[in-house]
Amino acid sequence: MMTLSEVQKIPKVLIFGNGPTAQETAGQLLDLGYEIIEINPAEDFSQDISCPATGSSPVQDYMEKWGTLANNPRYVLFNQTALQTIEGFAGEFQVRLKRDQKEWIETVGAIVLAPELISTGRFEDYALTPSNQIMTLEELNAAVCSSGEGIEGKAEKETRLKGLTPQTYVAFLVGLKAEGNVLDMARTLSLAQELGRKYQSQICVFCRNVKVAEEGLERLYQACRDEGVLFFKFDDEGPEIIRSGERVILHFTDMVLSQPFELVPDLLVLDSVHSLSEKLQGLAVSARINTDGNGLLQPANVHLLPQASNRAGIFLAGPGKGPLLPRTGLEEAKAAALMVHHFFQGETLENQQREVTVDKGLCTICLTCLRFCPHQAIGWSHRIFIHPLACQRCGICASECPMDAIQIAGYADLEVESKLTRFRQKWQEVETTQPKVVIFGCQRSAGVAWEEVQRSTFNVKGHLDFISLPCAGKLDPDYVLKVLAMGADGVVVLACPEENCKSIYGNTYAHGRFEEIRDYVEETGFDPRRIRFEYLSSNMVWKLKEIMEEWMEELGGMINQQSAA
Amino acid sequence: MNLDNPKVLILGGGIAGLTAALALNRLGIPVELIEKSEALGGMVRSFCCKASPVCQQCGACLVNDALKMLVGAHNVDVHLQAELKEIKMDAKEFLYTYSRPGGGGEGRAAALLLATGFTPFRAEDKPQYRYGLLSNVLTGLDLERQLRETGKVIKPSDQAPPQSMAFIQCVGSRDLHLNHPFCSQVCCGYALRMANLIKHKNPQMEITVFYMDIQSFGKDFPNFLNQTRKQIRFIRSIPGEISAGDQDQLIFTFQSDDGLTSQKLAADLAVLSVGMMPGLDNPVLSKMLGHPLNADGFLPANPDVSRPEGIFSAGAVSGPKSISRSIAQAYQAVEEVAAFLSKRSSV
Amino acid sequence: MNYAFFLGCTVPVRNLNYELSARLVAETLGLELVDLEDFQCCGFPLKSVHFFDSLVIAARNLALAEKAGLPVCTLCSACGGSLSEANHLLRHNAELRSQINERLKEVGLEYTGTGEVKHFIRILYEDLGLDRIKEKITRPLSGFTFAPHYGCHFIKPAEAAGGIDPVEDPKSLSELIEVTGAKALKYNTMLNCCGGSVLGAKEDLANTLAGQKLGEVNQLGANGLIMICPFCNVMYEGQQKKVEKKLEQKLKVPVLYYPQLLGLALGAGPEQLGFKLNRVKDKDFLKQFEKED
Amino acid sequence: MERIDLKKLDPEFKHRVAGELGGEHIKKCFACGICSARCPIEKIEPEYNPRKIIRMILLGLEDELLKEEFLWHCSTCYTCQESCPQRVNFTEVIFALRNLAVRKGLAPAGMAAAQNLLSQQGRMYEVGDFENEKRQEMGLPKIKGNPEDYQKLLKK
Repeated sequence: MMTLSEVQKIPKVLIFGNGPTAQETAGQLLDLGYEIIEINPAEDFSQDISCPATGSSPVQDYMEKWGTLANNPRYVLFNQTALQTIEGFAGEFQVRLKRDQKEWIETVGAIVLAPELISTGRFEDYALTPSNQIMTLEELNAAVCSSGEGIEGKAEKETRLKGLTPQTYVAFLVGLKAEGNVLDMARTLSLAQELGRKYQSQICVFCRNVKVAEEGLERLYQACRDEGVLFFKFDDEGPEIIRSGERVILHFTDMVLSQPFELVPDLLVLDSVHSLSEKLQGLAVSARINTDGNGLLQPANVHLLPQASNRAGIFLAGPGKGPLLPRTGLEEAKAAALMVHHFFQGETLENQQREVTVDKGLCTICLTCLRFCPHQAIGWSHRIFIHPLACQRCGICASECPMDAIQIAGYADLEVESKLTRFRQKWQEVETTQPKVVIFGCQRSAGVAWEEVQRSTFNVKGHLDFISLPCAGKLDPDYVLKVLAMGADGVVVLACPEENCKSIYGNTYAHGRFEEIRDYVEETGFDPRRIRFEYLSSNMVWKLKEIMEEWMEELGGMINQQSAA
Repeated sequence: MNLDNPKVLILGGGIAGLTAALALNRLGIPVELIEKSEALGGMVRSFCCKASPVCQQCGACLVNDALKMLVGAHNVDVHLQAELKEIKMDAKEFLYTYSRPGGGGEGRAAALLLATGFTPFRAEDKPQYRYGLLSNVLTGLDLERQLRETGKVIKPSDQAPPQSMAFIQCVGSRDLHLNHPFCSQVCCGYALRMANLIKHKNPQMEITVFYMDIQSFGKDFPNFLNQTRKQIRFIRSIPGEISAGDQDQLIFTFQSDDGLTSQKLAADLAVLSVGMMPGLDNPVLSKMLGHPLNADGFLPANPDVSRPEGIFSAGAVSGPKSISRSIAQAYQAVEEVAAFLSKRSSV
Repeated sequence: MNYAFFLGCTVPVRNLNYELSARLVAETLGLELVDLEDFQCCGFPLKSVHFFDSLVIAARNLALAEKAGLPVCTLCSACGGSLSEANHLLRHNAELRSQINERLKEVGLEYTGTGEVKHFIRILYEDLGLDRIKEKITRPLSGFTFAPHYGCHFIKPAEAAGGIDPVEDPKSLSELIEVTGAKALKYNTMLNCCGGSVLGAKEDLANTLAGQKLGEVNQLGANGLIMICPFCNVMYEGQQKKVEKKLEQKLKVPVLYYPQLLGLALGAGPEQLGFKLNRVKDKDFLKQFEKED
Repeated sequence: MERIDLKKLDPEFKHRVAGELGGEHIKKCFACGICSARCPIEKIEPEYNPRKIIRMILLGLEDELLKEEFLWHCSTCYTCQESCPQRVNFTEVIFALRNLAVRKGLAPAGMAAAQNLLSQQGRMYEVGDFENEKRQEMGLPKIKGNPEDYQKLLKK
């Protein structure tokens, strides 16, 4: 492992994004004294913070603050610039950028990805084409917001709403083709209210669920109903769309009256599919930054909360993680700023101070470790090195390494070996027929449950010892075979539940290896029921007790029967 | 406390307070944390793991991570069973005293972080659901505790596992009659996750969810809901009452969403998804700090609400919030404290 | 403790036993019920036809009581409901109040909102209180069980009815029954509506609703169903024969007003309490009180 | 059922009901169904369904609703009003709907009779000498009719 002295933390932060979250992150980090390079893929920053400002956020103060960012000497802005690639490790990333035809590299200590979402209208889903009568939520939002202020281009946007006069009907189709989200609903509610008041039109909102799980939205929903907005809810995809020439006819059944209706709206507003830009999705793949099931930033793993990615030094904030209200994006901007501040000036966490060594003599540079590292913390020049800031000390590389060349201080193979021999001596001294069992468990989950069980009273039917692993992924098949050879009657392997592993797949690796071990021992005639694998989180103490009380008893029965036979 | 090494007072040792304490400690800023109950971890300590078997991102295990890391945090000093007695702001500093059994203490802090959390809605205030009268009517919190302690669901009436159960959403929330016109944001989350967990443990269990609008939560929610709809019956209607059926069964009377008549459903167990209501000591805190309450009775955190300088907040004290948002807000609040302290020391 | 005694339309003509027993009980317990001769209909029947006019009529009665400086005591829950709802509405709606006073000018009255409206049972329970009543009990009715019928307008809408009882779990009438020494029955259909206001529109529907309670009480075999409103009395006593036909089962549910029950416990005889007007009576229960007087 | 064109209905009906005494909160309803679930009349006569009635108001089905006889089957027991989480005060809404029906001449016959009785004699039941004699026999005070006030107050 390179030593901490060999690595540096360049006090520069690269922020990528074209909206409020990116700007607020920049503002906060400047306040904390950092140098900022802000990359905006678009021409200028989107202003949709003002409308709908559900829940009050003083728009003017933010606008003014962001307006003054450029005067700060520690702030550099490149707009209409693309993020090509990210190389290097936490503290020293080489980011390749491209503007017009010019390409160059910036070296920064940390990166914050705070992109806005690209919204493409669901015209195909509804087999419709955009027109003055059919537009997306985003277009209507821009038209209504700007028609308020004097931004040029208002005239053109205004005409699209010219058709709206009293007693005209506006239909919103939101969260029907796919389950909705709180941003689209917040926009729909505030637009419904605004159009209702401005043009006295009868607004109809078609949706599956009215999303009100944000401060102020339930009151806004109630205000809309008070002002006459009608809500039609569906369990499926909602109204059937029929085209007859220019007219679009909605056929639907009102769920409360179980009565078929039809409506030819004067304005039809569709929601959009929200996604990352193609470019950014490509970057995530190339830089091996994990995304979630929908290709949005930050996978569904609670250990990454609030703004971490699977790679140290790279943080994620704002709508890029999923549609959210502008106000929440500002919250995440500050949380991301703190995580950057922690990275640079925070005390190194105790777990991160462990030494991880690569024995040059054994290492054959087969790059297995590099391929298996979930945190992209391993590099090689003429030899393998593990980057101390990027490495999360999970140990997956150590157990995958065919040559056992990698050791983690506190969890080295020799240290595990010495624990096992101590268990053997203990078992030899105490002559008992009761089962002798060793548990291998992840320190984050099984370790916590084990400590809690130690503090409480329970009667375990035999001898039980616990070996803590940095992550279940550190489990080495040799450990299990050795401990069985040393006389253990049973072995338990405990890992965090799937998708709950801080190192992404340490738990499923452990399960895979456990299956291999069971096949080995089965061939040798060993009763496979004497080794057991369980997914267990830190608050599943009841399951640990179940293992210790019921399973140990069964194991006792098995041993006596076997020794009797 | 000298000005160059300012201390922060945190009220509340739940997930938000703990996360904030650890984040401040990591910046080398000393913390004094006052917690009313006898243990840290707040409400999240009684929540169960909902992996079924895949993790459903409820975040309940994160409080254990925080407690584990707290052991190593040397300049966070915690006082349990402690309550703030009085607090004064003078010359950019909070002077405070707190009481606890066997003496209290006093101190000075440069900033105050409120993380006093929420109180669950009292299900007795919806008498038509007969919580407390019919033993098989539970609240969401009761179910969390059962699953947390035993990993199993049982009917309190006879300790036997139920064959059928039904959740009722929005109990106490979205309720103008009780003056709670807000969504508690977390109940759809905990109800559907526990429903999936219970269905995973006993596949033959019939589970029904009575709702008005299912709220999105976690990542990849559309997919989550599609899977859940395959094994759990959803009825878009809130039952009017729960009455006693025979052999401890419960009768739910509700307006059916596919016909035009009211119907009855019998189930062995009822779970009232109670919402997040303002902390009981919010009014006292509000008066003590000169920090206005919002219309729902929470201590609002949005910046345009005038509150004395140097006061920050995180978690459910400012409104209903999930575990993940409480953690994000703790980070946000600590960032604001760091910026506030750096600005103050440079002035 | 004196009150303007509001009889309404049905009590003084069709339910003399209710009025008689109430006056006797009031006198025995030291309550002074002042008859204001100008009191007329409370406006309830007009609410469905013309809400505003019913408020005018109700406000007129309230204004009369305000002039006499007395809180209003009502026997009928419908009157009680109509007057207290009007009182609550007009107190909180200044614009509506001025429109009402505009109309009242024609009869030289003005509604100020200073008056209060209380049902007779509520006066017994709140103003008098159980202890004072207990002192006056000379003949406890131990060994008998009576089923309380709260009715709807006595406790609902909670906002206007002054919240005497929690709407889902009322106690007042049950405790008043138990203060007489008798036992108050707790039964499933206790909070049922009598269906009185539907009688005129669709009798069969009203009878079905009333039959739910009569069926259960009959099956549980209480000594009687306790009424506190002439509307409910029409359904449970007046319609009992028809409900019997509808349920196709024999019904023998004695129906009596609460003041009649309390009167017996205070020592009065059935004759003084107008029991001869009760159509469904438990003759052997009453017989024990006859021989003394 | 044949399909109804939403545009043929009257979107103003809900605002008009909200303008009636008692109907002010009609638009607050979010169709949770608690009122219909607890209504004693709906259990006996399913045609009378509070949630359906509210929905007909909101969608503007004025004529279809006001001619319905079940509007007069509500027993005004206020259970819906006490349980409604949005304080729609549906019992008051029923009174408002009945007023609208009466104005359109759609009310059942008996209703007009009540109005006439009160405007003539100020009481629902006539109180003449026969009644007062019976009252005196039982020691009860005489009742003096005073219809003039009512005639003045209720003159059309």
